[in-house]
Amino acid sequence: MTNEIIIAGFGGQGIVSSGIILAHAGMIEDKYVSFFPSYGAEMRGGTANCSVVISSDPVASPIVANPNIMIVMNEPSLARFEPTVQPNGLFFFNQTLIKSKPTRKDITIIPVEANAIAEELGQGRVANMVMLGILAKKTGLLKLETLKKAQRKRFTKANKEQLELNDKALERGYALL
Amino acid sequence: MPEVKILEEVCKGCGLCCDDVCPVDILILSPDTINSSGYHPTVVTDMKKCIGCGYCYMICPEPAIEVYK
Amino acid sequence: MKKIFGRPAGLTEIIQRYCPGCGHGIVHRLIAELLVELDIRERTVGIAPVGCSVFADEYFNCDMIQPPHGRGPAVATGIKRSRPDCVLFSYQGDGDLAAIGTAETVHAAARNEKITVIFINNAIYGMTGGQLAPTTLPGMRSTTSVKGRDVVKQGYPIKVCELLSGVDGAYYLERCAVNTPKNIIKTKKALKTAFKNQMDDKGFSLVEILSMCPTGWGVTPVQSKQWIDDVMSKYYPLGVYRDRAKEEK
Amino acid sequence: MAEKRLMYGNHAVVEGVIYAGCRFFAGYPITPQNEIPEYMSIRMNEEGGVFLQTESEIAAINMLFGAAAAGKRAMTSSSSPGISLMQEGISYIAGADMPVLVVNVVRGGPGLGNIAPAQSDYYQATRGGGHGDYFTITLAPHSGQELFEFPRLGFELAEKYRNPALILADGLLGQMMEPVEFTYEPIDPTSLPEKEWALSGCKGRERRVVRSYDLRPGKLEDLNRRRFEKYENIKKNEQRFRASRCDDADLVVVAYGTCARVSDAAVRMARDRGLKVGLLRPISLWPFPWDVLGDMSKRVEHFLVVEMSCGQMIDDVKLATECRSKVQFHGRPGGGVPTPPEIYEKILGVLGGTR
Repeated sequence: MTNEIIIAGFGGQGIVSSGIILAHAGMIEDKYVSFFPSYGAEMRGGTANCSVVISSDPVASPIVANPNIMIVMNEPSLARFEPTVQPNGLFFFNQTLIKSKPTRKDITIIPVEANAIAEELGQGRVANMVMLGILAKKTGLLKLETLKKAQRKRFTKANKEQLELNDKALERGYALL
Repeated sequence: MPEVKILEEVCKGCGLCCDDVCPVDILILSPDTINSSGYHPTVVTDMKKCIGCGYCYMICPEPAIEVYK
Repeated sequence: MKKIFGRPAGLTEIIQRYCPGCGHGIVHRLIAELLVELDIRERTVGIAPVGCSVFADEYFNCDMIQPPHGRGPAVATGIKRSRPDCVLFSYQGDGDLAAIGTAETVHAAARNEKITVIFINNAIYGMTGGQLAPTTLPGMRSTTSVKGRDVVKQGYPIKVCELLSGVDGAYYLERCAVNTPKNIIKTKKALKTAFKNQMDDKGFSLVEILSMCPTGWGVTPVQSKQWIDDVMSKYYPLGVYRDRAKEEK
Repeated sequence: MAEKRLMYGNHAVVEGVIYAGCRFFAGYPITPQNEIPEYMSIRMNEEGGVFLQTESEIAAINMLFGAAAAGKRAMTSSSSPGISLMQEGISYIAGADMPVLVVNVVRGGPGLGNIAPAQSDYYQATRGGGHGDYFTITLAPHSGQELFEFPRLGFELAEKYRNPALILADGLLGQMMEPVEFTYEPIDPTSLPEKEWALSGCKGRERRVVRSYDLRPGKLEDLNRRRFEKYENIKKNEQRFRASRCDDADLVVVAYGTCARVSDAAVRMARDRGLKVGLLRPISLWPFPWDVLGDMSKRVEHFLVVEMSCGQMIDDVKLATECRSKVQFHGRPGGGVPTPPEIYEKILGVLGGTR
């Protein structure tokens, strides 16, 4: 089974971090994983996206064109990435910041009040953690505990309070379903 | 008494040492000797005048000049 | 009788293939003398250039390397950074240093790379047959400027010491000549300073040497020596252009 | 178990270089390999090595020439346009028989091209690249793991044969993150033996000269012939490849680097549907694994070459198979990366046409 994931949003929303945490969590669970950032000229436009592959087989290409799991964090990314999702794919979107509605009928739409929940927890930028939490629950792909470990591998310089807040955000996302 | 020795086979006959370099003016390009490379090497006209200043050695690009004291 | 002047042990026994009256031989000998006098021959690595002195790797009695044209300072950097105890000299002509290798020269100076650069300026391309050099004087004839260097079409010469004076990293810059015994004595002193600076771990030292190329200039050796006094050193004034050791005092 | 880290390919190269005992890097920034000099500057500082950000790729490769001549392991990295600038130096280094390691994280070309992954520098890498008769040992990693391991292999081969070695990666391999296992202990640079040809000052020995020229009549011819004897040895000893599912194959896909990993997925798709398809992945691009392909061509009817270019390695496949098999091509130039279904379709096309 190969899961091909794209995470898209603004620079600053923790897009790259989310991708690396997912890949890291996959690695901890002994799966084949890859992470691929959008880079160069594309990065300068303010939008960011990255591809993550988590698979039971060696990863062929780390570049995902048609994800079966999509996380969309902002409005521009909705229009850009909705058409790319595989039929029957999962489409997580950040309802707090995105006013339009996805229109596809052949995919599973999962609206998440990611930023609203993050604000409730006291920090808007943990919205990405909320997303990873719900993704883990919905897909069963990764354990919540593994994500908690993985985020510590990513944020090696963060203080204890921040790491615990991240955990909380993961838990809140996980508990949404 | 200082003495200048010209290594005839090494000398390319450029004449840099002969011009106004020698303060006692005892070096000339030999009009009648010719070395195996076809150059007229420098010769000493009057060794007794040599003061051993080494200017000839200094300007010789090869170096084809030795100075003894 | 004791030999007081003669071929120094810093030179190999090979007879040099330069034209009669060429200044390269004089500079080679000065370097070779210093290798012995400063007792550095056994820890020196010399960089031969491309050009007439391409065979310098046969003439100097020390380890030598032959880099691509103009890249001497880069190769010297690689060796010096790998073996800081070695003494590096990069011997370069005007095409090598001031045309194709301008960037390598300027940046080695900017990094204050602890190497000694010996720059032979004879205002002409010798080995390739007398073409225009970056240092060819305005109006001076070469095989690619047969009517004389036209500065409108061919630009102006590059004054290397003046150029590098604008580079803060350069530690020591001096322009000398080898056309008279007096100038040769000064050149040797400058070269000695340049080597000493390196031995004392001070920094980038470059000695520019106005040198005769009678063949390339189309004159006799004796005329070539005079021309440096009369013409060349007027355009390229001799003297110290940077001496941080003195400035720091 | 060896330590496993999730790493960028470009960072894996850096660790590989450090683990190989190299303490000399010179280079100039160019996308998509900037993470190499960035991370290298940190690591060399930690390890007490030399890191030089140079004025140009030309200067960088010549600093390597100097460092290698001084007997030290030295490496640089760049991407396609920068590698073009280095070709002068690589030619001199090959001509002086010096070992250096050059990493090319290939991007789309020609010219400024783009910064997307490509394999269009294959000719340049495997045909010498600069002027004169010479070759560079060329290794093609296909994963972060190999990006970590190949610097050591590259240095070992470069020193064994006194020849420049090249690692030909691409923007995808450099930019992706994958788990990398640190499979061996780092080499202590001071444990590496002194080279008997290194320039270090002639104390207590004859002076040494490193040069690439010889103007004496006939001597350069002799020198080049001797170098080609060395190349024959390399060809005999160092052909590296991985063959999978080739034993009963009707069709063998030939692909290296990124294309190999993508092709591997396509081959798995084909096998799942009962098609007899295998994959040959050249690891050394020079020497190319001519021998195994030559043998295979005696029983395999079809080869499908997949490259991120308009077709360069296909020439070597054709040379190796000597017209015994049909050689077809699928390529994506200018930054395109093929997908497994795309290659699978091509496989169907090739096999379908023969049924």
